[in-house]
Amino acid sequence: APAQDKNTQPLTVFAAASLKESLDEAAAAYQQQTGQSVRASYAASSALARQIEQGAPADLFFSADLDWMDYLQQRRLLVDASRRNVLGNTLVLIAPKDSQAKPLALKPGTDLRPLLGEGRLALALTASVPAGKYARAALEKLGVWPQLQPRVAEGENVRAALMLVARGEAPLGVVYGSDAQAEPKVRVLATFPADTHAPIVYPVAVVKASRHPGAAAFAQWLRGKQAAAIFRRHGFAPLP
Amino acid sequence: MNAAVSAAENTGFDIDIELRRGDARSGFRRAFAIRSEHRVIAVVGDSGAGKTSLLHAIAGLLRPVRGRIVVAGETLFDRERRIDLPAHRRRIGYVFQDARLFPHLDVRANLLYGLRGAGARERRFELDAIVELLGIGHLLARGTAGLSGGEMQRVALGRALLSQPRILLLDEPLSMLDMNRRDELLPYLQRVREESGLPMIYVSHYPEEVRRIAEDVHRIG
Amino acid sequence: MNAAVSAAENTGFDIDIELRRGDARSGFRRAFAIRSEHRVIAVVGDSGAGKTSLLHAIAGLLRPVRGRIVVAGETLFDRERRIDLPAHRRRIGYVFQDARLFPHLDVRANLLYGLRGAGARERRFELDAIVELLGIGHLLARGTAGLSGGEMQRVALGRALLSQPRILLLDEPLSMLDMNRRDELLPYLQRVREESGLPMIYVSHYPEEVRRIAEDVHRIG
Amino acid sequence: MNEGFAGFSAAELTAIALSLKVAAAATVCSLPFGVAVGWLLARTRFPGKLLVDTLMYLPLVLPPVVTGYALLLGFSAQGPIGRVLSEHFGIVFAFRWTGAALASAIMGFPLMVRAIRLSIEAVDRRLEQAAATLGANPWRVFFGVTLPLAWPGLLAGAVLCFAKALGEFGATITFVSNIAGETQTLSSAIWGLMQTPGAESGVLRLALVAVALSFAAVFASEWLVQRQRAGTQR
Amino acid sequence: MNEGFAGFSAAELTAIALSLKVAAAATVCSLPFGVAVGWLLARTRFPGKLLVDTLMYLPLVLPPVVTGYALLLGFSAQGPIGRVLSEHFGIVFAFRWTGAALASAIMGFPLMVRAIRLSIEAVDRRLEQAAATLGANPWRVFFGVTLPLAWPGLLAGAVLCFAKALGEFGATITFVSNIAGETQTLSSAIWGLMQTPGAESGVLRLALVAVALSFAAVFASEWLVQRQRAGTQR
Ligand SMILES: Nc1ncnc2c1ncn2[C@@H]1O[C@H](COP(=O)(O)OP(=O)(O)OP(=O)(O)O)[C@@H](O)[C@H]1O
Ligand SMILES: Nc1ncnc2c1ncn2[C@@H]1O[C@H](COP(=O)(O)OP(=O)(O)OP(=O)(O)O)[C@@H](O)[C@H]1O
Ligand code: MOO
Ligand SMILES: [Mg+2]
Ligand SMILES: [Mg+2]
Repeated sequence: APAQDKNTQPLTVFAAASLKESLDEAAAAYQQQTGQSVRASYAASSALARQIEQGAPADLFFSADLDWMDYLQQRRLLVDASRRNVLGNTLVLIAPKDSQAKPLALKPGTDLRPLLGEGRLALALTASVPAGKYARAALEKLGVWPQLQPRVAEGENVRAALMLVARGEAPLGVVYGSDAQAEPKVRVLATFPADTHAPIVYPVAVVKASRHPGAAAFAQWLRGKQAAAIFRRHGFAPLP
Repeated sequence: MNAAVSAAENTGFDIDIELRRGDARSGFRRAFAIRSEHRVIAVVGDSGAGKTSLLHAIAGLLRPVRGRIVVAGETLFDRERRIDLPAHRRRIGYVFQDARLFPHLDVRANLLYGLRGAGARERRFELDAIVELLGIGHLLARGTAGLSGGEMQRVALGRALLSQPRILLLDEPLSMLDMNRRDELLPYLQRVREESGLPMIYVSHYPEEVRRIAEDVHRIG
Repeated sequence: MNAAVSAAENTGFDIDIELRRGDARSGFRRAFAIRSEHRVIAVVGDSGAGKTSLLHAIAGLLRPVRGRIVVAGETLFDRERRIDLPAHRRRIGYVFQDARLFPHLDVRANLLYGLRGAGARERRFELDAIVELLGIGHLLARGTAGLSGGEMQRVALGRALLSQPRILLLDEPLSMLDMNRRDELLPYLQRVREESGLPMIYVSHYPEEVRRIAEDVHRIG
Repeated sequence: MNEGFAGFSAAELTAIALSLKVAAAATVCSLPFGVAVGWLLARTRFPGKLLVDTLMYLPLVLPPVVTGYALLLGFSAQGPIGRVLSEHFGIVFAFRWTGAALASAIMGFPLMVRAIRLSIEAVDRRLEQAAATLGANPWRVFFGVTLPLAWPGLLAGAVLCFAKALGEFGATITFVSNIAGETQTLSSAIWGLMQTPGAESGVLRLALVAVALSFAAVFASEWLVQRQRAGTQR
Repeated sequence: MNEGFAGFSAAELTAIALSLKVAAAATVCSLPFGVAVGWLLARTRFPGKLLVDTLMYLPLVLPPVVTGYALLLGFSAQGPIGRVLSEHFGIVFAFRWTGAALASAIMGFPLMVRAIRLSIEAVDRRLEQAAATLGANPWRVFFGVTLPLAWPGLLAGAVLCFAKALGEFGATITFVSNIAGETQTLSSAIWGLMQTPGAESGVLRLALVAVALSFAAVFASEWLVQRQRAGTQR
């Protein structure tokens, strides 16, 4: 039957690169459960959104960033009703595993410079990459951005910042909680209070041009209990 | 062939050109006028007189600034009538002063390069005969890199003849050959002259050589 | 200079070598033995006999498979004694059969290339005199690309002389010159021979030329 | 996922095979254009030549994402060029392996053209003249004399393009995304692993594959150059 | 932020100036190495030559992030080479513009070496022999004959390296991050803008700057080649 055919066609998810491990696992679980295979294309959210705008064969867009999801929605390229915030995340201050630094509480005015010493604070590009934008907002809210700005090293993405800390090149870094959990060579010193930055949200939506009958179902499943367990294991905070 | 045939004369040379090389101020500029009823002529002149430049112009490798070139009744170049036959259609066998063998081909392929272009029409020179005459049989499978000066000159001569030309231009073709080889080749060139009926221009510094081959000697410069 | 001086003979040539070019099966292989008391000798031989190869070996550009090369009492090469002076220390003025001018330098810089290396010791040849003699004054500022065959040969000769050599190797140095120029240069080479006292090897196909310049003629091949 | 082979997962093997296909197609298809442009730049003068020369360097000068974005705008199903190509010739680049090949070819083009141009410029024009007097028309001169003498540059250009195609990632992922089995090349896969903490050993493993492939390409080109050289020095 | 100039913000002007500095330093400093390696590959035989040849292509074959990561492992403050260099010679690459120059030089090296090698291979050895008989020792032969004759390849290699340095981003940002005024080059700035919705016009503006810079480089090199050529064809 044609329906069967459609089912054996893989679902294509365009997903932010930082979702790779967790989404690969979730996709495998979904296929085992439903028989529907899922293939993903991981890249920067910006690249994926632009590709969808140009007619990419994506059934779902799973973004690390609200801006690019909005970008597509404004252009009427998404099935509005299918858009859901699936995951949340935390923003954490990390240090190399063998660092002497002690856990601390981040309060307005907390001076991180003594901990930095001569070194630099690693984070993602603060002007453009989501993780960097959140980090800058949080540090600004705490009133320490002006003093830290000359001392930051901005990575291509949040994983580059993570790597700098893991390698001991930077004594401190600001990354997502999920990244910190995935990298055994770093330690979390503090979690930024939720009110220091806009909520960190990973939205998903069905692409309007998709003709795959299983797209909405998978979007729904991603918000289900089984998926939530997988994402939680990778350090994300599944949203209710 | 879209060359106009001048009815007036069907043998000999009617060359009246002005050549320029390099820039206007310090470059080389000279007029040449060669008019001859004879089919085989020699061009002599001091080093730097322009002998090679003249042959280049006849072969279509150097465009005269004015004038015309008529060989055996065929107009190869005429500035005023806007005739300028491209080099590859002039069917000229040119033995260059610097042999100009193809370094990526072996000797046999060098010899055959022009033959392939010539097609089967009027085949006057055959590979075996030329190879035999020039004494280059043992070189056929060799590359050109290790050839001695005289060997290169002989291969260049063979290559030019095998392209089945209608006109032969020889720029000191025997200068690197020893007396024996020279004494062997001159009679052959004489025979080519007789039997082929081709127009020939022969450049050489040796009066004796020139006298043996040419019917008419033109001094330039 | 770490060349050993052979006490036995302080002028003339003592060459006994075997040369190989190309591969063992089809390549060129020949032994040369030239022993002469004379300071200026000619080497003649058919095209491909190995004249150029011999000069290359003396200049240090081709390593003999065995034997030795002693010129004017200086051992340039001796396989058994493991002497092999590198080319740039042999101080040999070599006029190549193919002129080998430097295309990135103008004529003047070509002429001066060897002079700079030679330093001020025993300057025998001066730029002005050489330029005058070879008639290349008008070419000094020119590049080498447009030079005629004879002009190239003259510049190459001048360049070799100006490097203030202790030995002169001339491979058909006049082959592209007209009779007038040749008649002018031969006496000069004779004068160089007399006044400089340099050992010279002269390769040419012209018996007359050879007779006028060399004291001793060696035929090879 | 299926079983893999020699320690590589099925997805990795697919990426390797895809990379080979993409690199080979990019090299082979751009070679004629590289030769043509190389010849034009080496042997002709025309107004705007300097501009063409500069534009050719663009893929080198701009960050790859920009080149990829430009390709996306031009060659996607909606793009002006992409639409014409797909409607009239049935050629589709968007989100296909062919698009990855196009991106690689464009990124490698400056390298290829530079090598070819250098070699053509080094060919002695006097030999081309000699060929003309032997009756060879300009085409025969080009294919019989110029091109064979520029052979080392041709091979160097091909190897540079092939190597670049293996390593190209930024333009490719921006243009055709990173879809497993379709547009996920070796480089994209390596990049993906670089995004994963603790996957360094996987990166190393795949990087070694890339090295092995490029070794094969370098080896083949050196062999081809040697062979021609040996042929002419007998 | 201060006032900008000609429509560029102060930060952008800083990035442009930095890019020029980085590209110039990368080109100038790698040229001697490029010439040396080009000569070795063109003119000598040694065991393992094929391997060296292949390894040279590595920065081309691997995704730039991998090269950047390798540089980080080797040349960072903690890296084995970086530590020695900073302790004994006071040379620091980590998080400095010098690191950006190093990354660019490494990325451009294969392109530079290929061009130089091709040109050196094309030099007629008979001219080198002639120079030797005129008393020139091997050094004088190399600098007086070989190198001037390989001039077009040298310039082509330099331009390729310069252009690549302008466009290089992946290895640079991985190795030395993106620090405004220190390591934020034009390419990083462009890349950053690409990540922002609606910043396309900014991308275009900065891309035009990159094009203008490369135009200047291409123009200068063509001029230098022409000048030498004119000098030899008088
Ligand atoms: N580009 C140029 N600029 C100035 N002079 C040039 C240029 N090209 C050639 N010439 C000069 O033109 C003259 C004629 O050269 P050509 O090669 O025709 O002489 P030739 O008679 O064949 O001499 P030869 O017998 O020595 O071979 C020479 O003096 C040469 O230097
Ligand atoms: N690589 C090679 N393989 C085989 N034969 C070679 C090789 N290189 C040179 N030869 C041969 O060595 C011989 C000697 O060459 P050489 O140039 O010394 O001759 P020559 O006496 O100077 O001749 P000519 O008077 O024609 O210049 C020639 O027959 C040449 O073909
Ligand atoms: O996953 Mo991101 O786009 O590096 O914040
Ligand atoms: Mg001449
Ligand atoms: Mg010889």
